[in-house]
Amino acid sequence: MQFFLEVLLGGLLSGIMYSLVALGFVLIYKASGVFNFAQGAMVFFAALTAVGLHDMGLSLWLAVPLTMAIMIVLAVAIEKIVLRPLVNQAEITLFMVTIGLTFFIEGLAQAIWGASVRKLELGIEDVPLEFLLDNAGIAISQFDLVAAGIAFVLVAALAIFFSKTKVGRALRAVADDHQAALSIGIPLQQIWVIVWGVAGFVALVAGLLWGARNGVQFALTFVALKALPVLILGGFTSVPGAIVGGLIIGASEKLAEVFLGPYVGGGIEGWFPYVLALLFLLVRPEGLFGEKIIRRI
Amino acid sequence: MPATAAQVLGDRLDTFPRLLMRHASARGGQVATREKDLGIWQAWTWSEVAAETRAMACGLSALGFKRGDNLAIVGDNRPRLYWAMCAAQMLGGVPVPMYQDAVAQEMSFVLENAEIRFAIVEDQEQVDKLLEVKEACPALAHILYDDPRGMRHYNQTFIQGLDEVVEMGRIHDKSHPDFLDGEIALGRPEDIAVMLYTSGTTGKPKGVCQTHASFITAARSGVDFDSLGPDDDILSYLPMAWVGDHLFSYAQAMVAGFTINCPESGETVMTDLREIGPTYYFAPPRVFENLLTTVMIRMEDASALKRRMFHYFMAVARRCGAEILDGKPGVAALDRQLYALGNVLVYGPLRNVLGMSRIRVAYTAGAAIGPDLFRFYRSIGINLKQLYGSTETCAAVCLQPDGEIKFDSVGKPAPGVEVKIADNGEVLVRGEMLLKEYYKRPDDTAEAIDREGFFHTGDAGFFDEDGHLKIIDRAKDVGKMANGSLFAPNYIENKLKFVSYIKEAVVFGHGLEKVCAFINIDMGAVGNWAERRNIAYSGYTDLAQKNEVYDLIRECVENSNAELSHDPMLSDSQVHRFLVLHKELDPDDDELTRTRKVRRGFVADKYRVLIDSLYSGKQSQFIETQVRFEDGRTGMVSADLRIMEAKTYPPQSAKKAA
Amino acid sequence: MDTGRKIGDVILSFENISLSFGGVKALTNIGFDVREHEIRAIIGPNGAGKSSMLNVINGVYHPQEGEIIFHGKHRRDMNTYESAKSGIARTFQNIALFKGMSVLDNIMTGRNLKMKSNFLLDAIYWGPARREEIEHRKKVEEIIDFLEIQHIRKTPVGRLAYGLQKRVELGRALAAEPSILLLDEPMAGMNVEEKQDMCRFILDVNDQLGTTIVLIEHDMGVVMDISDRVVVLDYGKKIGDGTPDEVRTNRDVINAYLGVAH
Amino acid sequence: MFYREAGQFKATYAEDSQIFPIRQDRIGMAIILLVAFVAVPLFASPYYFSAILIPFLIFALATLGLNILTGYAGQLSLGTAAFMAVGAFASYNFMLRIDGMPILIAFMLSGLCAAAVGIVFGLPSLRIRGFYLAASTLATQFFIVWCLTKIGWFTNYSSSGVITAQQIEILGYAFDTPMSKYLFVLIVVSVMALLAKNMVRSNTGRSWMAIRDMDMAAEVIGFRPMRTKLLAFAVSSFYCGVAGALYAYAYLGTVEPEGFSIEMSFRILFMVIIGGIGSVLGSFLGSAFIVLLPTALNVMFHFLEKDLGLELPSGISSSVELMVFGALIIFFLIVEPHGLARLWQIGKEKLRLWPFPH
Amino acid sequence: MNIAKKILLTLALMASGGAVVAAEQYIPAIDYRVGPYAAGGSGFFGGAIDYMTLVNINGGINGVKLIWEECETEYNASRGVECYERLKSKNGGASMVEPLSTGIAYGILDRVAQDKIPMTTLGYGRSDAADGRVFPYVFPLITSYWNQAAGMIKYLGDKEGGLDKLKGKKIAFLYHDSAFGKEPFPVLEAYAKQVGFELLKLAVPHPGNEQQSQWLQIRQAKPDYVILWGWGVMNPTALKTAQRNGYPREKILGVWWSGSEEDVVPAGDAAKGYTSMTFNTPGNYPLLDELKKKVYAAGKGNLEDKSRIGSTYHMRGVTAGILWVEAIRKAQEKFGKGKVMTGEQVRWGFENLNVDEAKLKALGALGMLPPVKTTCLDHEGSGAVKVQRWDGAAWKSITPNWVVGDRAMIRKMMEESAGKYAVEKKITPRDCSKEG
Repeated sequence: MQFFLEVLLGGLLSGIMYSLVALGFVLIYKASGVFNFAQGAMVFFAALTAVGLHDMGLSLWLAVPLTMAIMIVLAVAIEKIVLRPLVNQAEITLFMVTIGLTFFIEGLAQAIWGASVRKLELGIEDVPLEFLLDNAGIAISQFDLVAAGIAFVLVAALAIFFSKTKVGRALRAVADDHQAALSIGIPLQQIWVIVWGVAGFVALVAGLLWGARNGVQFALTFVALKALPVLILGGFTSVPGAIVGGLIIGASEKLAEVFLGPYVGGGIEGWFPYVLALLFLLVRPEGLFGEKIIRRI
Repeated sequence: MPATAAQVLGDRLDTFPRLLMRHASARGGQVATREKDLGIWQAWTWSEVAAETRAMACGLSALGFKRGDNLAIVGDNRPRLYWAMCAAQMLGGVPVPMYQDAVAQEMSFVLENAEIRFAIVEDQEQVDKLLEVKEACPALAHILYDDPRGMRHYNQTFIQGLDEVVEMGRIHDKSHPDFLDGEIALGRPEDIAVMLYTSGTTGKPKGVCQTHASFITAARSGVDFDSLGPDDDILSYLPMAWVGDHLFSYAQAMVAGFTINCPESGETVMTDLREIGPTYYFAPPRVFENLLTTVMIRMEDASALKRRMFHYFMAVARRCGAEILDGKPGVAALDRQLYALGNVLVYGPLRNVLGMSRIRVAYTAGAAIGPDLFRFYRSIGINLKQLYGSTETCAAVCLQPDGEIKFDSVGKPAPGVEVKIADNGEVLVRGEMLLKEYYKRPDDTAEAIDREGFFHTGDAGFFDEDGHLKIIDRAKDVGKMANGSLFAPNYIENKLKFVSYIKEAVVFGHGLEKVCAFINIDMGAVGNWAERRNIAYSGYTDLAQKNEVYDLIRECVENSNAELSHDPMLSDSQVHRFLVLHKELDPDDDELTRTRKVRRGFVADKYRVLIDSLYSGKQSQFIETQVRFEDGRTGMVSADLRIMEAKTYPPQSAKKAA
Repeated sequence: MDTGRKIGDVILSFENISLSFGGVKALTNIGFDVREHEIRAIIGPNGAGKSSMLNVINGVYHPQEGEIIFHGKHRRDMNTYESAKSGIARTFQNIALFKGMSVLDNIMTGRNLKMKSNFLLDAIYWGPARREEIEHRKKVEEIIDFLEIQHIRKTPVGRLAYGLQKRVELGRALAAEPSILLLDEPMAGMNVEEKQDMCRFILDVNDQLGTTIVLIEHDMGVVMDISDRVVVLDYGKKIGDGTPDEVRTNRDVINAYLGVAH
Repeated sequence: MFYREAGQFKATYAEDSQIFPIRQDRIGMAIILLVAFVAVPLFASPYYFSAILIPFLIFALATLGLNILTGYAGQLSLGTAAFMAVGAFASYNFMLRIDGMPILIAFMLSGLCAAAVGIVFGLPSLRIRGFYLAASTLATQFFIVWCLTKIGWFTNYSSSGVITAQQIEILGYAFDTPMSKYLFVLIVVSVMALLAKNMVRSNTGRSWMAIRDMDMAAEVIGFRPMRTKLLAFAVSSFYCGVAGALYAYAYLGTVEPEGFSIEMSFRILFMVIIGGIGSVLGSFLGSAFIVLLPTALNVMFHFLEKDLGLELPSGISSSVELMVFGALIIFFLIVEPHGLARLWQIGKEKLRLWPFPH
Repeated sequence: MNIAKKILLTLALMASGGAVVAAEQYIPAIDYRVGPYAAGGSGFFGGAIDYMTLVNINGGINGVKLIWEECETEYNASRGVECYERLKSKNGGASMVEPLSTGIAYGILDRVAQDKIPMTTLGYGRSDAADGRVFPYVFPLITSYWNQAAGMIKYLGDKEGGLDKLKGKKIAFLYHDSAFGKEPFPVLEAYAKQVGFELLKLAVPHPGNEQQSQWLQIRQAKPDYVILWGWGVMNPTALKTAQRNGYPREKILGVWWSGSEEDVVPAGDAAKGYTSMTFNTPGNYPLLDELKKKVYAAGKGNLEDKSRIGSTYHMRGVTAGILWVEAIRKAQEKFGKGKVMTGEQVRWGFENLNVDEAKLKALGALGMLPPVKTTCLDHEGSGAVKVQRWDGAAWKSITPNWVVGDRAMIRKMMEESAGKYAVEKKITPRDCSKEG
C-alpha cells in the first residue's frame, strides 16, 4: 500500500510536468485552432537560450527575462511570416507549417548555441524529502513539489488572465468564434502574437523545469510526446483538462509500468498513456473537458 | 438495303436522298453525324443515318406526308432535324427550316405562307410556340417532337413523338420494302430541295426555293475547290434556317461525305468546338470578331512577361504570318525562324485553345469582315477565307482561292458562276446555283432575275485589277454626295466598325457637302481600355463623353480617313465631324433590326437635331432620349454631346498613279 | 407511365413520434402519413422541428417514443443504411455535397447502393468494375441532362453557385432512383428563376418517375402550388394536416404561421 | 503550351473516364515510364539506385498508403511507420518460417498482416476524428514497435531484435544489384500505384471521399461509415506494409524495430501534405521532395564550403541545413497550401490554356 | 527556380564526383552534429578528424595524406545510407567507414561487404560481428557490447572479492528499450545462470526522459547494483531519478555510452561518485598535448569548444583515428608503402592490426586505450575495458588494469550467433586458416 502510494504520488508529480508542456499546446489550439507541433521545439529553444545566456555569464534573473523577450520576438516573427499568409487555411496545413517551424527552430537553436548538452541549476535540490522518507518511507522529490507548485501558479495565472483581463477575454472570444471576434474589433493578428507569446512563456517555464531535471539538450523536444496523450485525454481546448489529464496520465502510466509492466516485459510507458487516452476517447470522443462536438447536417 | 439502294441509285447522284444512299453503301461504317449528348460524342454512321432517315421518311409517309408537301423544321442543330430534311426530300417533299429563336408570331407567317401541314420540332418549347399559332395556321396537322422531355401531358392527337413516328416508319418500311426506294427514284434534280426564308430588311420574308441541282452544284463546287473529303469534320452550330448552315452542314456534307458535329447546347459551343477541333469551319464575321475580342481581353489579364511575348509574336505574325500561310516568297529567313518559334509559343497554343488546330479551311461570309480581323486569323496560321453569296445563290458566288487572299475582296467567281457588274454598280450573277423562284411570289422572282437569267444581288461592287470582286455596299444605299462623288455609307461604317473600340457607326453624306458620323463605342473594349488607364466611369453615357475616349475615337476616325484617301472612288467620303452617341443603338428602340443592321432612316429622323448640329458647326448639343430597358420599362437618358472634328487627307490616288 | 400519377396507398406513417435532445423536445407526439406518389409538404416556422422530422424518416435521429410504419412494417426507428437501401433519398437544408469531388462524381455517389463492384475489382478496373462504372455513368448522364447541368459536369462542386449546388444535390438524391424523396428546403436562397426551375424538376420527378416526395419549404406560394397535402408543425407539435386549401383555412395554422405572412 | 486538346473528343464513357484523358498526358506518362524503366537503368549510377531512387519509390508507396487513408478517406494517422514495421517483420517471418515461400506472395501476405493490424487500429476512427484520431494513432506506433521489440518470436529471437532480410529471388533470379532491386521496387510501386489510382477513381474512392467530405451525407446515401473507414485503413495499411517489406528487403537489408520510429511516421505525413492531400501524383512528388531535399541541401552546402570556400563550423552547417529545410516547408505551404500536386495541376491548367492566363 | 537550378547543378556535380582518382587516402565521415545525439557525434568525429589532421600535419601515413568528407545523417538510418552511398565512391573510393550509429551500421552491413569497404563499429553494433569469418568487413574494434557486459560482471565480481561472491546478489539491468539495450541480454543471462545472481531487467522506453516508475521499482527491489545501459537523455535522467529516489549512485555502473561528460554534467551533483565503463583511460596524454599544440594552436581543430579536448567522446574519436591510421599503415606494409590503399587492402590492415604498448607509447597514447591485436577470427582485438568514476568535475579511472571478462565464453556465444546469421543469410564462413 505504501509502495502503491509512492508510485501514485510520483506519477501525479510527473503528470504535472507533462501538463506543463501540454498547456502550451492548449493555449495555441484554443485561440487559433493550430495544432502547434513546434511546441516541443519551443521548449528546447527557450531552455537552451536561457541556459546559453546564463552560461555566458548572465545571472538567471537576467537570462530568463531576456529569453522571454526573445520568445516574444519569435512569436511576432511567426505570426508575421508564417501564420498571416496562411489565415483561413485548413487545420492540417497549419499543423504542417508548424512542423516546418519545428525544423527551423531546432536548427536555429543548435546553430546559435551548439549541440552540446548543458547543465541547468535552478537552485532547487532534486532529492527526496527527508521528512517523508523517514516517517512514511515515501520518496517524494523536493524538486517535483516545487515544479508542481510552479505549474499550479502558472495555471492559476492563466486562468485569471483568461477570465479577468481584457486580452484574455478577447482570446476566449477568438477561440469561440473567429468571425464574431473580428466583428467586435479584436485584431486577430494581435491575438495570435499574444497567444504565441504566452505559449512561448509556458515553453520557457517547462523548458527550465525539464532542463533542470534532465539537462538542457535536444531531447527536450521529446517532452512533446509526453504531452500528446494528456491533450487527447484532457481535450485540446481545455486548460483544466491539460492539468487533470496530466495527472491522470502521469499516475496511470506509472502504476501500469510498475504493476503491469513486469508481466509483459516492461517498457510499456511508451504506449500505455496513448492506449489509455484512446480507450477514454472511445467513451468521450471530445476528451475530458473538450467542447462537445455536435454533428449537424 | 444496299442492294435496293444501288438499284435506285444507278449512278445518278443528283438528289440528296441518293447521295445519302450512296454514302451508306460506299462508307457505311464511317461516322456521318455526331452529337454531344449525355456527356459524350454520340456517333451515327452513314448506314445508321440512312436507316434512321428511311424510317423517318416512311413514318412521315404513313402519317400522310406527300410529294410536294412542305415540312417545317424548327430547332437547334440536332442530328434528327438534319435527317428530317432528307426524309422529307425522299418523299419528294420540301423541308422548310425555320429560325428556332423566332417568336410565335414571327413563325406564323412562314407556317401560313408555306402552307405547312407537318412540323418536326426539337422540344417542348417549340411545340408550345406552334400551339400558340395553331389557330392562325389551320393547315398545321402534325407536330412531331424530337425530345420527349416534358411532353407527357400533351395529349393532343396531332402531337406525336418523333420516336413513335420513326418506329412506325420502321414497321412500314419492313412491310413495304419497295415503297421508299420507289419514292426516292421519283425524285428529280430539278425538284425543289429546300425552301429557305430570307429575313429581308424590309417587308415580309420570302421563301427562296432551291432545287437539288442548284444546291448540289453549289456544294460540289465548294467541295472541289477546297478538296474536302469524308475525313473532314465540321461543327454545325449556326441556325439551320440560314443558307450558310444549309450549304455547309447539309449540302456539302452530303456531297463530300464529311462528318457533321452537333454541339450539346448553345452555351457549350465554344467548349464543343474545342473538343471536336473541326477541320472545316464556317462562321459569320461576328463570331470571329467576338473570339478575337475575348482573346485580347483574356490576354490583358496575363502576366506582363507573357503579354509582352504575345504581342511580340503577334507583331511577327502580322509581319509575315499571312505571307507564310500563302506560301509567298520574300519572307526574311529570320522572320521565318521567329514565326516558327512563335508557332510553338503562341500561334499553335492559340489555335488550340480556340479549337482551331485542325482547321484546313475556314470560311466567313454574311457580312464584311475587317481586314485586321481577317489578317489576325490568317497570320496565326488559320486558313480563313471569305466567300460571297446569298440565299438566292446558295451562298456560292465568289470564293477566295488558296494563295490569292486579298483582305478587302471576296475572291473570284466560283467555277460555273458568271458575275458581271451592272452600270449602276450592282453585282449580277448567273449560274446553276440560282434560285428557282420565290415561293408564291412570281413578281418578286421576275424582278430579281432578269431576262438574261442574271440575278440582281442588290450589292454594289467592282472587280479589281486581279479579277477579284470587291463589294462596297448595298446598291440601294449607295448615294451621291453634293459634288457627285460616290457615297457608300456601309463601306465607311464597316471601316469604322472594324476598329474594336467602335461598335456601331452611322454616317451621313448623301446629297451633302461632307460626311459626318455618329459613333457607338464598344463598351467592353473601351471599358477595358479605360480601366487600364485608371479612368473612372459610371456607365455607357459617362464613358462615351470622356475626353480621352473622344481622343481615342478621333484617332480611329482619322485612321479610317487615311485609308479612304487611298481609294480614288471614295476619297471624298472621309468623315469630317463626328460625335459619340450617349446611348447604344438598340433593337428594342427600333434603331437596329433584329439582325443588328442600322435602320438608317429611323436613326436620321430620331436624331435630326444631332445631324443638324454636326453640319452647323456647333461644338456640342444637348439631347434627351427615351430608352426601353430589358424588363420593358422605359426611361430617359440625356447628355450634352460633344462634337469633334477629324483630320481629313487629300486624295492619294494622284501620287499612286505617278 | 401513361396518364400521369395516381396517388396510391399509405406507404409511410408515423404515430406519436417524440424526439428530444438532452431534455429539449424537438418533436412531440407527431403523427401523419405519406401516400405513394404524392407530394407531401411539411411546413412550420423556424425551429418547428421540420428538419428533425426528416432526420427521423431517414434514420439520422432515433425518436425516443412512437412508431414508424414503413411498407406495412411497424418499427421503433429507422437507420440510415436501411432507409437508403429501401429507397429513401434526401437533400439537406445546408447543402451537404462532397466538396472535393466533381458534379459527376457527386451524382455517381448516389448510385453506390446499385453498384456491386468491390474494392478489389475497382482496383483492377477491368471487366465488371469498368462495365458497371460505365453503365452507371450513363444513368448519371441522364440525370445531368434532366437537371440541365451539362456545362458543369466536371466542375468541382465547391466552385458552383448556390442554386446549382442545390440542383446537384437533388441529382445525387435522384441517382439512387428513390421511391421516396425527402427535400429539405430545396428552394431556400434561390432567385425566382431558379425556384421555377427547381419546381419544374420536382414536379417532373414526381410526375415522370412517380416518386413520392416529402418536402420542407418556406416559400408558401410554392408549397401551396405543388403539394398534395401539407403537415404544419409548430414547436415540435403538429397543428395542422390536410390539403393546401384545408391548411390555408385552418385557424391554428393561421395564428401560428400564415397569419404572419398574410 | 504543349497541350493540343482540340480534336481529342470522347465518343465513349470508357474514353472519357481514362486515367489520362488528354493524349499529351498519356504521352508524357509513357515517356516517364520509359525513362524510369529504360533510361534510368541504362544511365544511373548505383548511388542513385540505392541511395535516392529506391528510398524515393518506397517512401512514395508508403505515402500513397497514407494518402489513401488521410487524403482520400480523411482519417489523419501518425502510425504509418508501425504498419511498415508490421510489413517488414511479417515478410521476414513468412520467408523464414515457410520453406520455398515466393517472395511476392510473402509481400502480399505481409501486406495483409498490416491490413489486419490496420483494421484493428482503425476501429477507434468510428468514434474519433481529426487531431484526436491522429494523436490516438500514435498508440499504434508505440504499441507495435514495442511488441516487435518485446516479442522475440517476431525477430526469430535475435538478441538485439534486429532482423536481416533474405535475398529477393524470383524464379531463381536474384535481385541483388542496386539496379535489379530498383527495377523490382519500381515494378511493385508502379503496379500498386495503378491499382490505387483505379480504386480512387471508382466507387471505392468515391466512398472514401464522401466520408471525408461530409460523413453524414455519405451515410444517408448508403455508404456505411464503418465499412468504408475500415476499408481505407486496411488498404492504406496494406500499402504501408508492402512498403515496409520493400524497405527491409530492397533498401536497408537489416532493420531494427526502432528504425520504424515516430519520426518516420511524421516524415511520411510530411510527404503526404507537401505532395498534396488526396493525390496519387502528390504522393510521388512529396516523397521526392522530402527524400531529396535534405540530400540536395547537404550536397549544396558541401559545394558552397568546398568549392566556394565558404567556411562554416561543421556543426553550424548541419543546423543551417535543418533551418533551410524547415523554411522551405513553410515557404511551400505558404505558396501552395494544397501541396505540390496542386501546384502541378495549376501549372498544367496554365499550360492547357496557354497563352491565356485562365 | 534558382534554388532548383543549383540543386540540379550540385546533383550533377555529385554524380561526377566518383571519377576523380586522388593520391590521398579517403575516409568518408558519416557523422551527425545535430539532433538528440549530436554530443556524441560531434565529439567522436571531432576526435577522429583531429587525429587525422595531426597525422597529415606530421606528413601523412608514409607520405600518404588523409582526406575525409563529412555528411550529416541526423542519426537517421535512411539518411545514413544515402550518405554512405554518396560518399563511398568519391575521391577514388572510400578506404573505410564508421557510422557511429547502430541503425546506420545495420543499413550498410550488407553494402560494405558488397562494396568491399571495411566498417568499424567501435564499441557498438552487432557483437557477433567480431567473428571475422562471417563478417569479413565488419570490425567491432576493442570491445563489443558482449565483452563489455562480461567486463562489467567481472568488475562487480572483483569488487565483491570474486565472481562467486556475486551469488545470491541482485543486479538490476536498466536498459534503453531498443536493439541497443537488449544486446547484452544473452551475456548477462548466461552470467546470472553461471554465477547465480538475480538479474532484474527494467526497460526504459525511448527517449528515457521519465524514469520514475523504473526507479521506484529499483527502490523497492533494492538491488545490490544497477547496470545502466542508457543513451543520451536517459543517462542524466537515470542519475537524477536515482537521487530523488535515494538510490546510491556509487552502486550504479554505466555502459560506456552512459559514461561521457555529456551524460553526467546535466545531472550535476547527482552524478558525483557514479561509475561507468570506458575503453579509454581518462587523463592527459602526450598525444593530446600534441593535438592541442599542432592542431588547435594552428586553428585546425574540429571541436568548437576546446574544453572538450580529451573528453570521453573526443578521446574515443582519437582512439578510432589511431586504429584507422594504424590499419592503413599495416596495409601499406603489405601492399606497398606510400601508396593509397583500396578498401580491400585496408580491410586486411584491420584484420592484422597489432597496436601494442610500444606502438602506443610511440604515439604518445600509452594507456589511453588497450593494446589491440586482431586476427581473421577475432575482429574485436581486445575486449578490455576500464571503469571510471565521475568526481563531479572529471572522470577518474578506478581500475589500474584493463578489465577483461570471460572471453572464452563470449567467444563461444559470438560464434553461435554468427553461425545462425550465416545460415539465415546463406553465407559460407571463411576458412581462417587459409587467410594470410
